[in-house]
Amino acid sequence: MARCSLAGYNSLVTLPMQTARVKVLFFGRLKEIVGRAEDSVELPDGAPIEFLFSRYGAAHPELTPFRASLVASRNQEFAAWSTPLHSGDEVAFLPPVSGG
Amino acid sequence: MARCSLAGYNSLVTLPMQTARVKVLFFGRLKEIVGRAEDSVELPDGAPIEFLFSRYGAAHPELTPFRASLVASRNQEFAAWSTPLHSGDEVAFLPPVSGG
Amino acid sequence: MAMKKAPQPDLLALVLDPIDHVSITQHVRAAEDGAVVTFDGCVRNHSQGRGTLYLDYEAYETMALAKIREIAEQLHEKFPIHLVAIVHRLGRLQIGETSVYIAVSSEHRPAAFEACRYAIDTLKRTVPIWKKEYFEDGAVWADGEMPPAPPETRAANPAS
Amino acid sequence: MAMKKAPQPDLLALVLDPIDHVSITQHVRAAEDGAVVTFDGCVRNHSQGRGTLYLDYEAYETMALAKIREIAEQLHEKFPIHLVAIVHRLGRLQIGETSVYIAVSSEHRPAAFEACRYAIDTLKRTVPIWKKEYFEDGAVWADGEMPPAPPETRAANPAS
Repeated sequence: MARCSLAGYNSLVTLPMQTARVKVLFFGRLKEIVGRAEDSVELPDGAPIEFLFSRYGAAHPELTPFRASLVASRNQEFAAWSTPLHSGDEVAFLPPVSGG
Repeated sequence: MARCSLAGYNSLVTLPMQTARVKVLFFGRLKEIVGRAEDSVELPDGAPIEFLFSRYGAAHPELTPFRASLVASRNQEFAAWSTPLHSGDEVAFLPPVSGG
Repeated sequence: MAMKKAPQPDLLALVLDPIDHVSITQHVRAAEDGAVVTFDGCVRNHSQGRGTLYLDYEAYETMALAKIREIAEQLHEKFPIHLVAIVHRLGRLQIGETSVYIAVSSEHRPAAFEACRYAIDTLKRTVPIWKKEYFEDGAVWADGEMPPAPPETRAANPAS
Repeated sequence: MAMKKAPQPDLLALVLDPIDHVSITQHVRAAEDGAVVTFDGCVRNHSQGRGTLYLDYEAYETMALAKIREIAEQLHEKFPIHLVAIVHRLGRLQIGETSVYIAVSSEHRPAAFEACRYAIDTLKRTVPIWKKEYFEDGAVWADGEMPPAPPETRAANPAS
């Protein structure tokens, strides 16, 4: 299965870019900034979580300062920012937790 | 105030030997051996707790093997076996504690 | 296929209603146990010198429950305990109400103490729950702890 | 004479009736507290491989209560806690019943955990209480712990 690079897909490849639809969740302060608890977005298949966050950062610059204090999750597991995303994945950006 | 030696009082001293009346308490196994929870005894004033225990040991030889595992108390405080006793004191021989 | 081992009847839950300490404690307490240790996390009337009015707790519920289940599994692996209950409340909590209640039973006391402490310490670091504190003069999301994230790998490696 | 400091309203008691966990826990729990840790010592249905029928607890009551008060004082000195309750039951206890219940409240959880653990560990070493265990085939006084005794001095020195 062909995958695109992050910068775009290779125009020499004739297959269309594979896209992935993922669910994105926001909590706490991030939910207040983005203005929603849940989103569904399309992105290049295999794009890392970091790529997805950058997109939200572009739309909501107030998010960017939080990046260093966030942990990402994919399908309810903590995940590295480099984790590639595929269709059906559920991603969340988790502020420092304060339960208990 | 004249005090007797443990072996008896000095017959050259004309004062009678001072005696002390103390309350003695038994718990757990010791209470079963001695057959009573409480006793009131007279002994030479200033005699150490050890002296009192030896007396009970003479009357109840089954007590003697317990000596090494007992702790003594005087007036509700743990006390060295060498602690001297005086009238009104409350003494107890405490088996290893097993509360909780 | 092997039969699945019957699950331990631990009590692991996120709830909206007030936490019932008695029934949760009874859940873990059996005739074979010599010790039950409980931790009750309550809403304090103050935080960092400011008077608190109330708190709102929210969670990434599916993940929070999965992480709580992981904690229970770890307790059974690490400590000779019998049963554990971990119940966290969500929504608006008033002063004095219980936000989290943990009960651990064991034959001997060290395991119950150590497991209960491990449970709340781990919960506070790893379970995605957040609290917003409301004061007379405003509200803030509480400072929290960074959960341990997996190490980064090289940027996603496009397959060819 | 200096006014005596008002005593901490700690709850320290020896009781004959079943222990009421709820009221004891409520006793230590206040709006300023963020944590309450409790220890419930229960009568196990077995001891060293033998089935237990019931237990009899007896105490040197005046001294036991004095030692329990000392433990409470130590807790307040050693840990930043708010209140403590230590209640020990005496007499005949059936399987599953609580023999000792300890509750400690504090602003932050480490103090409550450490104080509660310190309290039961110290109680088990220093408070003159004994239990006799009844089995189907006999009864024994439980193996216990030797309390720390003051060092011996030279044999009593007769004054002249």
